[in-house]
Parts: sequence; C-alpha cells; structure tokens
Amino acid sequence: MIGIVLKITLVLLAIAMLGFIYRLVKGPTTPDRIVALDAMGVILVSITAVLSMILGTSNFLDVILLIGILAFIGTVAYAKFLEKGEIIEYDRDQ
Amino acid sequence: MAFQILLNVFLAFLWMFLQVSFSARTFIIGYLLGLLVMFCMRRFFIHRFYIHRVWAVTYLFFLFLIELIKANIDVLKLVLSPKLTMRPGIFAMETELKSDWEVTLLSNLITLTPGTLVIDVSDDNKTLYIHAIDIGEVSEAIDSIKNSFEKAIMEVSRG
Amino acid sequence: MINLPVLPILIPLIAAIVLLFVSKSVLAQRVVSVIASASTVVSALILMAKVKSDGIQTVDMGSWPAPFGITLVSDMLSILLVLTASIITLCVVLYSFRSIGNGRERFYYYPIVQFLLLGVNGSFTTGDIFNLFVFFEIMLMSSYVLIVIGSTKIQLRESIKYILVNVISSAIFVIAVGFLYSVTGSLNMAHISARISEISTEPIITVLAVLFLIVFGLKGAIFPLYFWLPGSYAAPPAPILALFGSLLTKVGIYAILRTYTLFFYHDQPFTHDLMSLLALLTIVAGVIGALAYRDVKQILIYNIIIAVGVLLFGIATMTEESIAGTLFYLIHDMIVKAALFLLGGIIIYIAGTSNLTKMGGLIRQYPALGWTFLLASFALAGIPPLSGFTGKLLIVRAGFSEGEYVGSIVVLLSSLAVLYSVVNLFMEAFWKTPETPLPDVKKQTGSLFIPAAVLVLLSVLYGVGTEAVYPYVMQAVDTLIHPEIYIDAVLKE
Amino acid sequence: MEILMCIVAGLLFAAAVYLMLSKSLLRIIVGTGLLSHGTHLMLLTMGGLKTGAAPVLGEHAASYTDPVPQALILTAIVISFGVTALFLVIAYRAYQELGTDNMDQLKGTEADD
Amino acid sequence: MKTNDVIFQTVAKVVFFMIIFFAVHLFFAGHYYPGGGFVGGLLTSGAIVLLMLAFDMKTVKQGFSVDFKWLISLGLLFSAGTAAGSLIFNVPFFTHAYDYFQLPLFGKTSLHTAMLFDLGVYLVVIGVTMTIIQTIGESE
Amino acid sequence: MSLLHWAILAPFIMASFVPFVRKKAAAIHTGWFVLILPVVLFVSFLQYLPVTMNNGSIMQTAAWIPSLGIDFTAYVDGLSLLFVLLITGIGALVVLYSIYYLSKTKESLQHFYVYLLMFMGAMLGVVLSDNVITLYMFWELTSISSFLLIAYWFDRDRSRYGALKSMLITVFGGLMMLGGFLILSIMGDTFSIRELAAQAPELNNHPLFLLAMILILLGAFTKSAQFPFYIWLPDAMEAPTPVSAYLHSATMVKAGIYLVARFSPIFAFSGYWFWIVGAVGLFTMVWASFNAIKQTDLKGILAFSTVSQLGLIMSLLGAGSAALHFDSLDDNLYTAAVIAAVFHLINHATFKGSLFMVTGIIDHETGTRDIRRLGGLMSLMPITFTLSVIGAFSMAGLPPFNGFLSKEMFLLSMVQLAELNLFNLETWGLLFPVLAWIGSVFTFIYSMIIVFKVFGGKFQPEKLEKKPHEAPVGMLISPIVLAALVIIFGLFPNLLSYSLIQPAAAAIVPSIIPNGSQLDVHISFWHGFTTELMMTIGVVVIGMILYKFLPKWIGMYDYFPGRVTLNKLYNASLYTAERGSHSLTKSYMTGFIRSYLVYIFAFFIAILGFTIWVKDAFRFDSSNTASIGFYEVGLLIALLIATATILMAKSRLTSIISLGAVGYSVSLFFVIFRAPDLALTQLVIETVSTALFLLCFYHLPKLSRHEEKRRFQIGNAVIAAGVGLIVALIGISAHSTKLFPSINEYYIENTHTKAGGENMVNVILVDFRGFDTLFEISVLSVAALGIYGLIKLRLEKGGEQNENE
Amino acid sequence: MTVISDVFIAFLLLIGAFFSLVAAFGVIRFPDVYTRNHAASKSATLGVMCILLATFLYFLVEDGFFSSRLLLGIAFFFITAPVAGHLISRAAYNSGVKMWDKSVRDDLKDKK
Repeated sequence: MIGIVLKITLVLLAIAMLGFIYRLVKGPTTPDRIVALDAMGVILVSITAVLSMILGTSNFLDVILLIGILAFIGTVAYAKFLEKGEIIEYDRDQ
Repeated sequence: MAFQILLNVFLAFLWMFLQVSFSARTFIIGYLLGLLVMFCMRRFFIHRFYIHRVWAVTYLFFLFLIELIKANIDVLKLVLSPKLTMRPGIFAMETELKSDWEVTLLSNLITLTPGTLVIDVSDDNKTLYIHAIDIGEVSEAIDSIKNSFEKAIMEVSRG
Repeated sequence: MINLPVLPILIPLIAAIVLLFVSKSVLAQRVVSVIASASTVVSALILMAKVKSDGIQTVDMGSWPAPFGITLVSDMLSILLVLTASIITLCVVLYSFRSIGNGRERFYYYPIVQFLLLGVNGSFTTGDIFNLFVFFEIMLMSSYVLIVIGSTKIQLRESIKYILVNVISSAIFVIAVGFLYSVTGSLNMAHISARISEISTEPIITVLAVLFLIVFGLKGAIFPLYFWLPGSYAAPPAPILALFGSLLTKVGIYAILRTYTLFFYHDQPFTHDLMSLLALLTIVAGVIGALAYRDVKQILIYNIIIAVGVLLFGIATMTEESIAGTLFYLIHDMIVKAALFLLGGIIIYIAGTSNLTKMGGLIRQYPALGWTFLLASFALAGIPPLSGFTGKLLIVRAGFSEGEYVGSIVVLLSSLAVLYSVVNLFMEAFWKTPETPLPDVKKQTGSLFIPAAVLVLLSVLYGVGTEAVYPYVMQAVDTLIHPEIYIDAVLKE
Repeated sequence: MEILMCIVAGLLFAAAVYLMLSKSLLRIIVGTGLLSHGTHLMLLTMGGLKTGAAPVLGEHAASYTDPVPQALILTAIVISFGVTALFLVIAYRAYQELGTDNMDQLKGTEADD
Repeated sequence: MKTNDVIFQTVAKVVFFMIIFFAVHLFFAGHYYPGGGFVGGLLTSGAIVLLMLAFDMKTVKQGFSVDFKWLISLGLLFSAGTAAGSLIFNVPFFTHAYDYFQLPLFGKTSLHTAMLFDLGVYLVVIGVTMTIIQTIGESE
Repeated sequence: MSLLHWAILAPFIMASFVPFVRKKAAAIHTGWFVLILPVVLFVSFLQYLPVTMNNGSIMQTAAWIPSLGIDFTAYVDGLSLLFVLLITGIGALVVLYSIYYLSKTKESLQHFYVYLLMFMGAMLGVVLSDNVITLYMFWELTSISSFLLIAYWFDRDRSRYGALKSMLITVFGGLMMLGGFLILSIMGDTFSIRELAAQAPELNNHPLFLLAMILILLGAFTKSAQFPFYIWLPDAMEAPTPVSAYLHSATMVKAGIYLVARFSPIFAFSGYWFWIVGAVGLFTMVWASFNAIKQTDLKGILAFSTVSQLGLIMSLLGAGSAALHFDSLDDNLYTAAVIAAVFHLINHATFKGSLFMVTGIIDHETGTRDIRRLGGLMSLMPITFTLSVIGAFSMAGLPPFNGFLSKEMFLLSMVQLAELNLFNLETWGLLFPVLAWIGSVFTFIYSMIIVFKVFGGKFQPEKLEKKPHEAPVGMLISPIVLAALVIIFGLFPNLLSYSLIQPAAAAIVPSIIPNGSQLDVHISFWHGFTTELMMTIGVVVIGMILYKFLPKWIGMYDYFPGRVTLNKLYNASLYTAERGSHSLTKSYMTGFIRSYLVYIFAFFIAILGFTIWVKDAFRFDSSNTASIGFYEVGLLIALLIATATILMAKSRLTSIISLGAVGYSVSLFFVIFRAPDLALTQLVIETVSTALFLLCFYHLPKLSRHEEKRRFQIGNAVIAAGVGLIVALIGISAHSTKLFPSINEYYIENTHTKAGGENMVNVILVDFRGFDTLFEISVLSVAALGIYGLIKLRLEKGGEQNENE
Repeated sequence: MTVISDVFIAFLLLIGAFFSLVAAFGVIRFPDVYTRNHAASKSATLGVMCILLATFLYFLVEDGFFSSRLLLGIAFFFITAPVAGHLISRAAYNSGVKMWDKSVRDDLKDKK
C-alpha cells in the first residue's frame, strides 16, 4: 500500500513542482521567482524523502537536511542580492 | 537557568561515577534522578525551576502547531475559492517584547500562522510590519497575536 | 626507496605548501623555490639512473595492486621528460627573480610555478588515465592563474579564451575517459592497453582514438585546434611564457604519444594517417603564422606550433626510428623553446617593446645575448650539430622509409621556415639600425641572461652529445614500441 | 535509461555549446556550467545505472552500483567548481578593467599588443 | 540601504551551530556513510557564509581571526603529510593504516590515517571557499 | 680522433682564440695570427699528395653518434685533396690580402676572422667527410658562415638582404640534400659515401633513386648558384671583397661542384643525371654570361661570371657522366670532360681569385666599383692593370693562360657530346656545342669589359671619391701569386695533371678505371687546327666585334622585362609569403573566441562524424539497460525545461537561477541513480557556485542580448546540435560495447576488509584513489590563490609595461 | 501495528503532498508576490514537515532506524522557513515591488 501512496505522493509533488516552475519561468518580478525557488527547494526535500523511501535506502537522509540548509542559504542570498545588490557587505555600519 | 542545567548534568555524571558505568543509559537515569532531586529542592533556587520553562516551551509549540494548521486551512480556502476575494495589506503592530530572541520568535510565529507575514521590523525593534492576506479588522488581528503568542513567549522568557 | 617515482611530484607539492607558509617573505620564497627545483632535478636524475639500470619503476599508490589503485609508472620516456621539465623550471625560476616583479612574487607566483611543475611531472609519470586528467587539471589551473596573474588588460582578455578552450577540452577528456571505462572497464593505462589489444577490431576504439586525439590536440595545439594558442600565450610575461611554451603543449604531445603507442595502435591506417595529415597541416599553419608577424612573441609562439606538427608527424609515422626521433625532438624542443622565450623576454625588456619594427641595433651593446639567441635559433631550426638535428633527422628518415615523401619534405622545409623566421627576428632586433638611437646606458641583464644561456648550453650539449643520450632514448622507444613491456611492468604478470 | 541519459547528456552538450558560441560572457560561463553537468551525467551513465544499491556497504545488498564513476565524478565536480570560480572572477575583473562583457569587444587587436 | 535584520541575525546564530554540527557529522561519517571532507568542508563554509550574510564580513572576521589562506596551506600539509608519511615506513606512497581501538566514551572506534587525509581535505575546502568568498566580498 | 680530424677542427679552435688575440694584441693586425693556420694546413696537406697520386686514399674515423651510424669520418682522396689545397691555399692568400684590405682600427676584425676561420673549417669538413651527415653538418655551417660574412657590415640593408637571401637559398638546398642523403641511406643502409658508391648498381634500380638524385642535386645547384638558384650570388657581393674572392668564387660555391663530383660514382649511370647536370650547367653558363654584360657593378660582373663558370664546370661533370657508359679507357673520350672539369676548377680559382682581389684593390683605391664611373686607370695603377689583364684574358680563354687550355677542353667535350648516341641525344646533341660557343662569346665580351671599361677609356676623377693610386705592396702580393699561377698553369699544365687532376678525376669516375691503370690526363697546348680551336678563334673574332659595338646592342637588355626576373620572383615570393600569411592569419586569427570555437567544434563534428561513418562504429544495444521510471521522465522534463530557460533567458538572474535548477535536477538524478555522495556534493557545489555567480555578477552589467545576427544564431544552433549528436552517438555506442567486467568488483570486495570503510565512494576517494583527491584539492587551492591574487594584485595601475621590473 | 503505522504514514504523506500542492496553487493563483509568499512559506513548510515526519516513521518502522537527521531537518524547517519568507517579502518591498492593486493598507510606507 505504502508503495502506491508513495507513487501518488511523488506525482502530486511533481505537479506542485511544475506549478512552481511555472511561477519561476513566468515571474513576473524577481521576488516571485525567488519565492518559487524557495518553495522548490522545499518540494525538493519532499521529493528526496519520498524517493529515499521508494529506493528503500537511508543514505539520502543526509541529502534532505542538506537541501534544506542550502535552500535556506540560497534564498537568503537571493533576497539580499535583490535588496542590496551585494550579498556580503564588508561593514554594515557604513 | 543555565546554572540549573549544569547542576543537573553534574548530578548525572556523579551518578555515572557512582555506578561506575559510562553509558548513555546511565547518564539519562542520572539526569532524571537529578531532576527529581532538584524538583524536590526547588525552593532553594532563586529562579523558578527550569522544568517550568520547558513546559512553557511545549505549550508554545503546540499552540503554534494548531495555529499553523488553521493558517493552512485558511490559505486553502483562499486558494480554492473560485474568486479571489481577499483584501491584503500591511499593518504595523507594537510589541512589548524587548530582546532579539523574543522578537525573532514572535515574528517567526506570526509568519507561520494565519494569513500574516512579517515584512519588516523597525530599527528599535518595537514595531513589526505585518502583511496580512486578508486584513479584516486590524485591531482584532493584533489582539489575537498579543493574546496568544506574545503571552506565551513572555511566559517562556520572563518566567 | 621504493617511492622514488613519487619524488618529482612530491617535492614540488611540499615546496608549494612550504611556499604558501612563507608567502610573506619574497626572499624566503626565492630560496625555497630554488632549493625545491634543484632537488626535483636531483631526484629525477637519481630516478633516471635507477630506471636505466633496473627498467621501469612503478609505485602502486596506497599499496593497492595495479589495475585497482593508481599506479605511477616511471619508464624512460616519462623520466626523461620529467627531468627536462624540472631543469627548465629551475632555470625559469632563476630567471624570474629579476623579471617577474615584486607584485607577482608576493601573490603566489612561486608556489603556483611549483604546482605547475607538479602537474607536468605528474602527467608524465602517471599510469592511470583519470589521474592523468587530474594532473592535467592542476597543470591547467596553474596555467590559468599564471596567465592572468597581474591582471593586465591583455591578460584578462586572453585568459578568458584560454580558459574557455581548456574547459571544453577537459570536458571532452572526462567523457572520453568515461567512454573508455565503459568499453574496457578499467582506468589503469596498462590494463586498458592489455584489454584493448584483445578487442582491437572494435570500431569504437578507433572513434575513441580520434576523440583522445582531439582532447590532447587541444592541449598540444594541433592544426584546427590551435587557434586559441597564439593570442593566449602572448599575454603573460616572458618566464611564464617560457614555461607554457616549453611544457604545456608538450604534455599534450606526450599524452598523444603515450595513448597512441599504448592504446590506439591497432588501426594505424586510419588513425595514424589522419594524424599525419593533421601534422602536416599543423606545420603549414605554424609556418604561415610565423611568417605573418613582426613581433618577437608571436614569431616564437608560432614556432611552437611548427614543432608540434613535426612531433606529431613523428608519432604518426610510428616506427621505432620515428618514435626515437620524436623523443629526441621533444626534449630538444622543450629546452630550446624555453631558452628562446627567455632570451626573447630579455630582448623585449631591453627594447621595451615586442614589435620588431620598433627595435634594432642591439648587437652593439648586447653581443653575448645576440649570439646566444642566434645559436638557439640555429638549434631550433635543426642545424647540426645542435640539438634539433638528430630528432628531425630520424623523423624525416623514418618518414621516407615509410613512404611519406611529401610529409618528410614538408618537415624538412619547415626547418627553412623556422630558420627564416628566427633569423629574420635576429637581424631585425640585433643588426638593423634602429629608428631611434639606443640609449647609451646598458641595462643590466646578467641575472636574466645566465639561466637562458644555461639552457642554450644544455641544448648544444644535448645535440653534440647525442650519443650519450641515445641509450636512454632508445630504452624509452623500446617501451613505446613494445607496449607489453609497459604492461608487464605495471601489472606484474 | 542509459540510452536516454546519453541523449540527455548530448542535449546538455548541445545547449552548452550553443551558449558558449554567444557573445555574452555570462552566457558563456553558464554554458561551461551546463557542459560540466552534461559531462558528469555522461560519466555516470557510462558506469551503468541502477544496477544495485547505493555503494555503501551498510546496505547489505546483493549488488551495488558501480562506485568508480561516482568517485570520478566527485573529483570532476570539485575541479570544475574550482575552474568555474576562477572563470567567474576573471570575468568580473575583466569587466572591471575592460568595461564590457561582450566577447566581440574582447577580441583584442593587433594595435594594442 | 540599512535594514533591521534582527530576525535573520538571531536565527542565523542558531542555525549556524546546527549546520556546523551537521557538517562535522558528515565529515566524520564519511568513511561509512555518505559524506566526507568535501561536503563537510563546503557545508562548514556554508555556515560561515550564512553568518556573513546575516551580519557582515567585518564582524565575522573578528569572530574568526583565521587567515583562510593559511588554512589552505595547513590542509594541504595535512593531506600531503599523511600521504608522505608512508615514505618514512618505506611503503608505497599513500599507504594508509588503520586499526580499531577501545576508547573511553566512544567505545570501539577505528582510527584511520585516511581520516587525517580527509581532515586535510576538509580544511582545504573551507580555506578555499572562504578565501574566494572573502576576497570577492572585500573587493569593493 | 686522428690528425686529420684535428686539421678539420683546427680552424674552429683557432677561431675561439681570435677574440682573445684581438683584445690582447690590438696593435698587431689579427690577420697575421690567423694567417699561420691556412699556411700550416696547406703545407701539411701537401704530404698527402704522394698517396693520392697513386690513387690511394686515407680514411680516419672518429666516433660521434655511432648508434645512429653517424661518424666523423675523414676521407682523403684525390678529389678531396684538390679541394683541401684550394681551400687552404686560396685561404692563405685571402687572409694575407685581407690584412691590407681591412683596417685594423675601424673594422671589427675579431668577428671577421672568426667567421672566416669557421668557414674554412666547415669547408674542410665538407670536402673531407665521408659520412653524409657530417658532410651535411659542415655544409650548413658553410651556409651560416657565409651568411655571417655577407652580413659583415650589418648596418647596411643590402648586406642583410643579401645574407638572408644566400642563407635561405643555400639552406633550402642543404635541407633538400639532407632529404636525398636520407633516402640514399635508406636505400643503402649506410651513411658512408664510399659504402654507398660500392652499391651503386643496386641503388640505380631502386624506385627512390631519382628522388634522391634530384634532392641532392638541389643541394648542389643552390650552393653552386646554378640556374635558377644563382640569384643569391650577386647579392652576396655585399660581403667584403676578400670574402667574395674566397667564398663566392673560389671555394664555397664549388662545394656544389664537389658534391656532384663526389656523387658521380653513385648517380652518374643514370641518364637523368647526365641530362639534368649537363643541361642545367650549360644553360646556367649561357644565361649568366649573357646577363653579366649588362652589369654595371664590377663585382656584379664577376658574380655573374662566377655563376657562368660554375655552370661550365657543372656541364662538364654532366658530360663526363657519359664516360661511365663505356667500359674501357681506350674508347673513352668522355673522361676528358671530367678532366676538363677538374682543370677548369683549378683555373677558375686562380684567375677569378685574382680578379676579385683586383676589384677589391680598385674599390679600395677609388671608392667605387661602378664601371660607369671608372676608366683610364691603366696609367695610374699599372700593376693592377696587368693583373686584371692576365685574369680576364684567362677567363676569356685566350692563350697563353690556363683558361685557354681548359676552355679548349670544354669546347672539345661539348663537340664530342654532339656525336654521342646515348641518352636520346641524337637530335638535341647539337645544342651542346652551340650553346657552349655562345656562352663563350659572352664570356669573352664581359672579360673585355672588366679590363677595358676600367682601365681603358677616359679617366674621370670627378666621379671618384678618392684620388686613385697604386695599391700597397702587401695588397698586391696575393693577386700576383694567383696571376703567376695563371700563367704557370697555362704554360706548364702538366705540373698539375698528374699531381692533382688525375687523382681527382679518378675519384669522380672510379668505376671505369681498371686496377693499376691510370687516366691519361696529359694536357697539351697545341692539338693542331681542331674544331675547338676554330671555335675559339670564332669566339675571339665575334667577341671583338660585339664588344666594339656594345653600345649599339646593349639596349637590347631593356627589352627583357624587368619584372619577371628571378630576383623579382624571389622578392615577390618572400613578400607574398609574409603579406599573404599575414592577411591569411588575420583572416582566421580574428581574436573572436567564437570563431575559434566554431573551428574547434566543426572539426570535432566533422572528424568524429567521419570516423563513425567510415568505421561503422555506431552500436545500439538496449539489452542491459535499466528500465525507465516515470519520475525519471518527469525529472528529465524538468531538466530540459530548465535548460531551455537558460537558452531563452533575457536576464542574468534568470539564467543563473535556471542553471541552478539544472544543477539541482542533476543532483536529483544522482539520488535516483543511487549516488548519495554525489548528490550531497553536487548540491553544495551548486549552491556555492550560485552564490559566486551572484557575488560576481553584482558587478557585471545587465545581460544585454548583444543582438546576434540570425545567420550566426542558426550556425550556432547547427554546430551545437552536431556536437550534441556526436556526443550522444558515441555515448550510446560506448555503452553498447561493454566488453569487459569493470574493476569495480575489487572495491566492493575490499572496501571493508582491506580499507576499513563502508562507503565505497568515499573510500575510493581517500584511499584507493586518494592520490587523485590530493591533487584535486591542490587544484582548488591554486584556484583560490589565483582568485586572491587576481583581485588583490593590480599591476595595471603602475603602468602598462610592468614586465621585468 | 504495521498496518496502523502504514496507514498513518500514508496519511501523513498524502497530507504533505496535498499541502505542497496547495502551496503550488497558491503561488500560481495569488495576485502579487506578498500573497504568494504566504502560500509558499506556510503550506509548503507544513507539507514538507508532514512528509519528513512520514519518512522518519517509515524508517523507524521498517528498518528500526532512528534518523536523528530527519528530526533535525524538521526543526530546521521550522526555524528557517519563516525567516526566509520574511526576508523575501522585505526584499521585494524594498526593491519596489508593488502590492496587488486591491490591497487595502500599507503601514510600512510610513516607516521612513
């Protein structure tokens, strides 16, 4: 049973992913894209989790956390890029 | 509070030495034992016993979880409604919380709950600017936040 | 000392690390560089003696047996090239003291040169095809940095092209290794060779041969793949150019030589004829370029391409004699190119320009420089008894005996073009009356001149003392012509 | 699947080449990125796909996927990362010094060398 | 533009430790589970970058007064040194050694020279990534 | 190393002392020091005369590169001894002459004598080497020393021009000759000329024989300035006159003659040899003598006359090859041609040497060599005049000088050729004597010009820079000696016949001389009224008439279009080569990286496509492939969409994000294909790369589309598609031909047991293939250092030219 | 036991997938970046947390494998998701992205 549910989940997630891709491509503004990207990262985590269940291996659980971390850093970086143009300021007080 | 935890850990280690057993299991047993002892002796401490705070945190967590689910149902409604009937907007909210920790926690909770999303914080950390998906009655929204979250957080931090 | 073959790789690595630690002091960097380069040379010499007496030396990295771990294989070919490269690097390092400038010295010039040497020596030594890729990459990465260090406009502009081309070639290299792995299931070169000889009729092997030719050809700058080279090489200052000109393209040639004698010798009517054709086109293209420019750097750079063509022709002919000639010529070309670029650097330094039409009359103030340059030019053109002769002789002779008449004559004529281009350069720079009279003050060039002169001397000795080098080269040729020797030494079967 | 992956790698190569032939430096660098993706996929495919469990012995599986291409790809990934980083910085410096990212304007002429 | 990043900064502090722990975990797990020096190192630098994003380079620099280039050299030294150690024992270059030890607190543990090598990799990767990012960040 | 070797090397050793002597003993003319050597050599080589007169030979071998069969073998026989004596003898006279010709204060004598000695040694090496490779080595050395000597006054444009020209042409010939030698060595499996000659009959039938012959003749013809390669010689006259006298008339140019003579035993059986050598020689003789007349520079006339005389000797050697087709000496009139060649060789050296020296004197004393400005010097410079009369009359073939004798013999040989019925000569044979006669007429005319335009006519002091007077005694010694020889050899030719000519001729045609017997080389002054004498008389009569009316017909030369001369051809071809390659190079070395990539990719597609097609290498085998899951397809679609987005992207952020998306898709593939380590690494790397993109591209401009032409875009697309196709095809084929088990089994078995790990990929990375990893992190380190240096180090601000400081 | 856990896991999975889908719909349908952000930062987070929980349980039940990393992951999302949402919105606001034209109020513009 779980197997079928997993497949269904995967399909649903894929549809969700497509939705975000649509937003990513469509825009219209850059923040829209970042939102989509952030959400995609999250969906990616879900997909990986589901995949690791399908593949029946626990080796990808690290990947899950990693994606989460990276998606966060990435989103933050994009947001800062958008807001300030540069990601890392040398001295904030200036 | 830090002192209390340290003491607890120390007690656990003491237990391990007494037992001459250095496994995690012994440590946990020692820790729980210490906790029990400290609970009995809680009057001797200046601050409130820290297990109380643990309870506060747990409460906050569940409160939040419920709010989260509610929020999602709201969004769901909006998404699935054939027409976009919402009235979004940004409102400002004064908060009594002071420290960075508290403000952060509050805004995180706000962001994760029904139709609200913190956009900015004023420089003095006093005002939160919140985007609401359906703004309705502003004061009502503020009240609900103040009543639920702010209180719960204060319980955690000030208690 | 069973780890002897590692030393020419390890010493530069350790040196580079030490140099990173002492990067604050220019003096310390110089001292360490010289010591390290010299000890690399010494270790190479010891290793060469060992290879001469005991045959091919192999080390299985990490004690993992041959086809599974990475094996370093020092056969005579590799150690000869390692030795040459190390000597050249030593000279270039010495030359750099006065020429490279304080800025670059402080910004890791010396460690990167050591990394470059490490990459080059590693490429010559490794017996693993993917490890070869890794060494290529470290060599290329060092060269990227060297080509751009200093960030002058022209350097930036040209390095983009250089990197782009090499990125492409690296990508093709990786997939080629992948294909090879798919077909043969191994990465160890000896193992691959043994396996390919079992399935030599498979057409896919021929395709892979061509693919590898493209990969290494991009590095070695053969005919339709060399276009990036002249512009890119013109960008960095002379010592770096000398390293590039004498080492980098030669690594590509080495790789072609190695793969085409070890893996892809089964379909010679196709692959080697193709290579022969490309070789001749390369020569022609190089000649055209060498005649086209009135610029010291460009003329010398196009001469690299001519040499590549000649070497490739030698490989394509693929007889014992031609391979011997190729080796002679390869080592000669490395030494003499380095010398010429260093001398060219001095000329540019004195004249303040690399444009030939704007210089002249240098012979009166710098006679030693002039004559050394002329000597090196003759060596380059293969005038006996200087170093280029033996190699060319054997290549041409092998070409004739294999019926490659046109090719052999083209190779011969290329000498004429080489001679014309460099002698013309000499006459313009040294003999021609300059448009503006030279300043009376003579620039100090002693410390620049000596390393270059040492290389020229080396080239002369190499030419006159061919007999002394001969047994070494023939031992290398033996391994190349009979891949079984290599396979047996590596797989120890 | 392998056949399909070969085609996908080919498509990535094609896209990469197309980008590298364009004039904008950024597109060229993006092209190199695509190129390395294609390379890695191709390399992975060459090892054979999905023939067993992930190459970690803790899995106790009957067969494992070929670990060799994976190790090679790992090396290749890291190296191409280094190259990409350097390339990017060079592009950035080139823009700073030369004021353009148009490859046509970066061609260099005889006059200035 | 000046913004009040109090939320971000507070969270970053927490998350930083989480990432670092995860990175170290990946590094140690490398020999047995997916992970290793590369990922560990990259993730560690990721954590540092997160701090840089939340605060600024100056603050982070004050926090870690490490010259990352020095870290590169150190890492290379570790790796090359581990590999070259075999020279002393006159076994082929790069021969690793390992054994199982009974350690207090950890129990039966295998100590592997490959781990030292991987530590070198870890350091180099941190050094490299941070050098690059820092250099670019400071370039203006 | 025998004495002979030291004799060859002696000039080089001496040369290395010259700068030292010049510095230490500046007061004494360096020439005196140098003079010792040729004299000593000349005398010591005279000792070999008895050996060679008995047709003996001496061979001494020293090892140089024995492994390749290249040895330093010195071989003395009649031919080489003749040349050795010429080289050292004339060399001594030239050095003596140069002592007076070159001022010790103004000229850089150290260079001059170093070059000269180098040349002398090289020339000795050429004529004494038995090994073709050493011969070639010395041969090139003569070209180089000639180059240096011609460019002695390197400030002059003409000197440099002439030097380069002579070097290009002679080195070209040398290289071709080397090719010929190599073919010979392949045919005969030896580098030794003697051993090759021993196998001459077998070699004759070899298919490569003709090619070898032509290549070697190219060497000889270029060196000996035969048509059409003679053009370098007139320009070589920019060298100081002693050099012209020595190199460009007496010795170096004769190296070609030597080569032809030396290789006659190998090649002369062939009819081609006869035709090529004979015809080229004869034509050169006529052409050059005809052209000599229009020259206005005295040395120019001499240069052309040298060319012409060399042609004469060459044609004689060609004619002599006919001799090899007759078995006995008795029948053999044709050896006379060989003898004539050798004799004329000696004669030419004497009279032309003296003429050059005379020219040098005139130049030295009047400051010009232009015959239009000279005239009436007869009374001012009587000795010089006498010398020039002797030289010129000998050259014109007038009795009683030696030139008369050899010219007679030449005409005789040519007449005899007309009667030969070998080599399809029947109809064309008549051309030989006719051309020879015409050439002789022109020779007569220019000889007269040399004498009478300079010494006769009106003295025009206003046209001269100096006030002319007789030359110093020292300067006259050498020409006097030579002129004396001209007369002596003319009167007593048999002084030479048995000592020098016979051994030399015997060396050229050894195969027809039975053991113990000797060539008959008796040269007599008077043969009676033979055809050749009639021809000589005809030459004199017609020549006198033509010379008399020279101004009337000299205008004829103007009808020859100046634009199609060989010189113009040479210049034009060099110019075309340079300009042509420049514009050609410009056309493809555009600096556009796009064009370079197009070339590279086009080659990639073409050559691999061709290979796949020709070799039928495409394989398709889907039997051992994995199944395709639906989520994989979904992922593929995502990947392709992201890729397509990059291609379409209009903003830089979009492309970077899409690139990231591709990267993440790839890491998901890694997940699906069970590569957790890869997935981890790819994810992190992708993120860091994206961060770097953002960091750097903050500074880059907006992604302008840089409007690309439609044509380019389509081209790009085609190339891109081609590359993708080829990669995919090879990939499929490679995958379909998995013929061996992979080495991976070993890792699976041993990861735990021997390496003590469980994660195979990681164990491979740090242990099995840790060596890769060590250098992989080195690559990263270098990149980081490079980036650091790239941003922190800014040389540009300190000035554009920072090189070397 | 396994059946119950299976059902529970399946339920969590489906819920998670459903919320992800909701997030996607929201992101597509909502009119401006701020509202879209609501959908993304709430529903998607909840979705992933459900799925991770399911995964955690799955491995716990199937393999008896207690994956601390999954729990850590859940916590991590919990902490970071709102921050990310906050930062994006702020960035959008500060970079001048207009709100939906039917928005009723904007206190933030008075801030400065």
